[in-house]
Amino acid sequence: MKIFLLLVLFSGIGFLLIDNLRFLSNSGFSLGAATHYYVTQGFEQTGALNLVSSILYDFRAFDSLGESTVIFAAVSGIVSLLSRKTLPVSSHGLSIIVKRIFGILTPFLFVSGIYLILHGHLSPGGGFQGGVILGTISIVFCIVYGSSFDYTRYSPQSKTILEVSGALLFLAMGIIGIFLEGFFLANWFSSPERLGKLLTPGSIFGINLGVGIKIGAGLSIIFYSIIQKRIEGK
Amino acid sequence: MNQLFFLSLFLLGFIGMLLNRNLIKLIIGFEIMEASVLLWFISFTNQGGNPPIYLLDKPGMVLNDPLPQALALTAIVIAASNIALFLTLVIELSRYHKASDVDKIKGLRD
Amino acid sequence: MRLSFLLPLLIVLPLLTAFLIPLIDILAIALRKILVIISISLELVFSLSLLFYFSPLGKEKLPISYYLGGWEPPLGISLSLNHLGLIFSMLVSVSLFLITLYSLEYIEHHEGKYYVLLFVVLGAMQGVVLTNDLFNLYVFIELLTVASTPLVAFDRTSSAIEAGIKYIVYGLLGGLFFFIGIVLIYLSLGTLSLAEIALSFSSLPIPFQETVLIFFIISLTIKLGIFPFHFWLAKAHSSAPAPISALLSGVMLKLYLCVFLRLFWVVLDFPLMEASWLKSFVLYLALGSSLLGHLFAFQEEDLKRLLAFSSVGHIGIIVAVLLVNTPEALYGGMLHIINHLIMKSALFLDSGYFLQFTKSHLIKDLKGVFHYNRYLFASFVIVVLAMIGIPPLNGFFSKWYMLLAFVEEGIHLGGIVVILGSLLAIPYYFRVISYGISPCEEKPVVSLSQDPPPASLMIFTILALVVLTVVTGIFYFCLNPILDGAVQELLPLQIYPPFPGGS
Amino acid sequence: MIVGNYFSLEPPFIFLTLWGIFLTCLSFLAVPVFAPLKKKTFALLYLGFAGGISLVFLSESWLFLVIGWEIITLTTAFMVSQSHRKLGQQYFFLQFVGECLFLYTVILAQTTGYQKVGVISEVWLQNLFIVGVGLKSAIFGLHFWLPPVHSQASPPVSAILSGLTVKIGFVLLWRIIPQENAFLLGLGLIMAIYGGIQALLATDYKVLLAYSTISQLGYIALGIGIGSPLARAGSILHLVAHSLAKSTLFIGSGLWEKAHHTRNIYQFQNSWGKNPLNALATTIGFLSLAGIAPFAGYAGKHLIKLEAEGNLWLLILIQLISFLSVLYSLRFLWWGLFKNRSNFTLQKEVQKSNLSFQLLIATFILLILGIWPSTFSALLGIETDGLFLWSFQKILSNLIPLVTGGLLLFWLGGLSVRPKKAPSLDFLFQGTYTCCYRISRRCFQLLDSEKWIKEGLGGGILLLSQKIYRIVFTSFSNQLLLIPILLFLLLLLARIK
Repeated sequence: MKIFLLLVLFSGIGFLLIDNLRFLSNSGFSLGAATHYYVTQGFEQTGALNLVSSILYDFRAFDSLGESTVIFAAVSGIVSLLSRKTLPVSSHGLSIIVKRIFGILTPFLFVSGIYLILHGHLSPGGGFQGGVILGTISIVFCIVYGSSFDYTRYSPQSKTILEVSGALLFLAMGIIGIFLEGFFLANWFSSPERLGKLLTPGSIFGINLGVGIKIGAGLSIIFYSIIQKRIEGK
Repeated sequence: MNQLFFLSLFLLGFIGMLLNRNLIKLIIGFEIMEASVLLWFISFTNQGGNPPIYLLDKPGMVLNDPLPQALALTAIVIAASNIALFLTLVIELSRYHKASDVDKIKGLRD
Repeated sequence: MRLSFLLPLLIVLPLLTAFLIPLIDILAIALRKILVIISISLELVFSLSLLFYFSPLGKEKLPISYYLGGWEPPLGISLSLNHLGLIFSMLVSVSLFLITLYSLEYIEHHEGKYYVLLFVVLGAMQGVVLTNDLFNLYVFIELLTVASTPLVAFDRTSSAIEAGIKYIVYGLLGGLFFFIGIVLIYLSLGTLSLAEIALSFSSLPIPFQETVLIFFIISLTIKLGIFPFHFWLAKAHSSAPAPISALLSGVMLKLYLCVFLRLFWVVLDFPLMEASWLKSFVLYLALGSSLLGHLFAFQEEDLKRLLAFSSVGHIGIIVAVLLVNTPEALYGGMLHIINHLIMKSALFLDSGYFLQFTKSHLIKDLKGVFHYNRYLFASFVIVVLAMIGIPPLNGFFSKWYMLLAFVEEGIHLGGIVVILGSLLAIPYYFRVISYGISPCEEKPVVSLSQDPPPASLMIFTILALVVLTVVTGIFYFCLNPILDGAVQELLPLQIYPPFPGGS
Repeated sequence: MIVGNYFSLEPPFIFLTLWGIFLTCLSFLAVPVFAPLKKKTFALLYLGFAGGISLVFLSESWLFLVIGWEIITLTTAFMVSQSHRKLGQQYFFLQFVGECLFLYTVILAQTTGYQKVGVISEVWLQNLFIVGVGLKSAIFGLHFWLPPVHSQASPPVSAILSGLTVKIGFVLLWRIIPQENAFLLGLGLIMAIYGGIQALLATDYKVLLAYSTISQLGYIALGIGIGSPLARAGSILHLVAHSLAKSTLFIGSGLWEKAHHTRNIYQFQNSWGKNPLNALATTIGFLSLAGIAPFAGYAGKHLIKLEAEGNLWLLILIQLISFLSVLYSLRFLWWGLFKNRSNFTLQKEVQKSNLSFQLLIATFILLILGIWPSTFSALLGIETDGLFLWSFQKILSNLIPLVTGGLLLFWLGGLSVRPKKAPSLDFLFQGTYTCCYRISRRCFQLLDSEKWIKEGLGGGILLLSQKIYRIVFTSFSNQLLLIPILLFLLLLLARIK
């Protein structure tokens, strides 16, 4: 009954939408004024070769501020929802082979994460992607070495401090922009003449770093909040 | 033709969201919807150029529009944190209700 | 132009506070309260100084804008402030100031995370009001959803968690539809700046325009809780802690009304909406939603759900009256936005004070609960009278202008709904009052603590809101200069007053 | 956008305002006797009431009129609820319904183009106004709340309710209806006859007074409905006279209730002995109501009668109405004041009541109003030269109903009727409610019947809203289903041009 109703509805919606949006496929897509500017002059203006990064952290850096605040809020919300008198799940991890192999692999994971963050403005990648890889390291620790491994070594407080300092770094980059360039989140210290080097893009570099730290710590906090097992009566 | 594919993906996700009464499957349906929109957005603005990364040794390349990619990235992160929050709520809900059938949880009705 | 640096500050200051609170929690918990108070006061001061400089009495003229990162609008994101934004920015600052003060005594567990989320919400609200970029608007709306969901489920009872799930499902869907609208606009126009969209939107083919309108309409009706999507509203608003209920019902719904006004009047093509059936459909949908909201409130037995359903009623009537789209209608609608914000916040905070003495929120369990504090009870009665629309309290004037707008345009159904709404409101509020003051032999049976806790800040907050109710009632015409400015900005056939350098 | 706050400072309105404030003070003086503990509350409420009265009478903008009237409603509702909380709530609800009707009418008038309170020439709008003020001013058909409220409220409150509050609507009608209005005329006739008969059959003193209020209001409506200048003058003059007389009578009624410990007029014993001043005031008040010559009510009635002389049927009806009022006045005077005069002794303790001063003033002014009505009509801005001169014919026309009424009563044995249960709003609500319930039960057998009676008036709406609630709030997945449905509807709607 419901299926039939849905089928009728959705065939109707689909038909009407296709009909209404035919204009789009007929005319095709053309670059707007802003994107034309990004594509032709973006790298010279910002000093970042990766145009996506330059948009995310310079032209539309305010979006990224909002976005990292979204993650920050989600982390706070999840922690406030799940925090209880908790003990970590008593899992002892996988076999010794896996443990050794990941012992070898983890530094490489870490390096690749850091690389993605630091080279975010030069090559594919950026703060978010690198941060996610950093976050996975802590998840891998949990799976491979047992849940108490990471939990006992790195307290939630230190992760919180990392997360907050990432966010504050982002804001600091923006605020320094006010003093140096006159605008909040302005790209200060960019030097387009040395295009392609690591430190060229000024604040984009710092923001990338901040976001990376923040995302890594945040994801790790989320993960550990969710896997905590509730012990009744404590 | 392309549009038809993404539209049917979108509607499929929607149907999945509405027909499934399991909370987890419901959010999977939503994810499919979101993904279809993002895919459409990215693929539509792909004009057959290169990824929007400027290579110093090859000036004058045709680059794709970088803006949709940035927007999609942002939207993905937002959706991800939303879903993390949703799953947290489902975990909390499981303290009170063992079943995750939305129609059997009376509190979701009113 | 000197003051335009305040615009990003209004958004960044709360975010900075939110980032600092976890740090302070680790270093020195005692400092947290001080930080919260300083920050929220600073926000209020900034907002007031904006009002002081840009009100018609002040020296400088609106609109002003601020380019983030120094990129002009098509390239980067700009913030801008016009009369509409000034009103809503003021409302957000003032009400959040009061709500934060109230929370200082109300919230008892997880305070750190609570203030983090509250300040994120504050920043997001200011962002929604001030931003001049469509995608940025989407980010802030999502930020609102993400930050307010844990607040809704803050009590972690069964019903609070369910409310959170319902809230976030609807929030996600609303956000998705909003995003689809943005994608459609970007694909066709290649820009995200509101001013640029406003200039070129009407050049698109009409079916396409209508599709975009429809996606935004669906998204905003979900966010506003208009009839077929009102399901999340009562649940969420009633399960949250009292200050959060006030925040959601009083402020956040108004914020989506601000988005509604800016999008449909200024950015998208309102004449097109008027020409097709869309406008009248949404208008009558909102009217029906209003009537249903009052009917649901009438049969409700839980005090907070009653208040939430009454919000459904009021939001419906505001949307309907705004869609009438005459100067009187816009004026009346905006006046009612302000008034309803004050009244509903006051009612939720008031009920929050009284409900902390009881275990259950059912009206029939509230016997004699008003005896705890007679002055607050009197304030409750005053606000209820304002809600019903008794002069010279503020509810009457917005009722008057809304009636005038409806009748002038010949939409008698609207007038009847306004009247019926206030008529139905009498019995359902009076039921609460008569239970509340009915003398009880022993102290309330369900009482948790025999002595009311010292709650001077809570009482101060409520009384401040009640004073505002009376003052905005008697001196409602003092708001006229700003409201008139806002109405002028929204009037049809007037392309968005261009942001300086905006296009 | 700003409503101009205009006030009209013409003689009739200034006089009416002053008169209203005077009456308010007069009834406030009675408060210490009847509610000595709540003096401060009442002082505040009376102050608000006086403010409302002046706002209503003086304002020329609709907004201020509505505000003033609503302040009056609010203050009177609080006054009523000082003694009967439930009654106060019901009174407030009814008045608010009336307010909504009136508000809608006002808005209609404003959108039709009448920006100021003043003469309205469209007849349909006039009729709408008659309905609009109907509930607040107890026009026939919407008068049902008046007897219970006025008879159960405490005396000083009844005095201003009956003396001033219900009159506001008539002053408004007097302002906006310039010529004849058949609707109002008919309503006035019915009101006057109905009120007179009910007053004649009443046994409870305050109920009698309340019904006589309806009857006299009918008289005023009649005068406005006839519409010629003299009739309008007569009706406003009668309004002034009646407000004073009724206030006096209601305050006196409280004293009688204290003295006799009952409101049943058959059980009044030795009234002159217990409180001669009050007896005098009551006598004069009733004679004023009856429109007997040297007392206050005479002038207005006389003018209205003069105007009706062209139309035989109307004249007969009006004479009948005046005869009715003479009859019920005499009936009460007979039973209440004159029947048991045998043991005329002064009893000190009741005589000491503080009200002698204000009763004296009221009586005095009633007499002045009766003897020199032209001074008051001059204050009201009405030209009445030579109309109030005495002539043999006039004295005769006054004496005939008096004498025939007295004879008729004597013949009927004082018209003793079985005492009825005092009307109460509860009873009325329940009555309408049961009636509606019976009809609806025949129509819809399937509706849950037991709850209806239990829940009182709101039950119908309550049940309806519960049904709707249950229909709308189905399962969560169905709630989500509404999203694509609306999407589809909107997409389809956009197609239909």
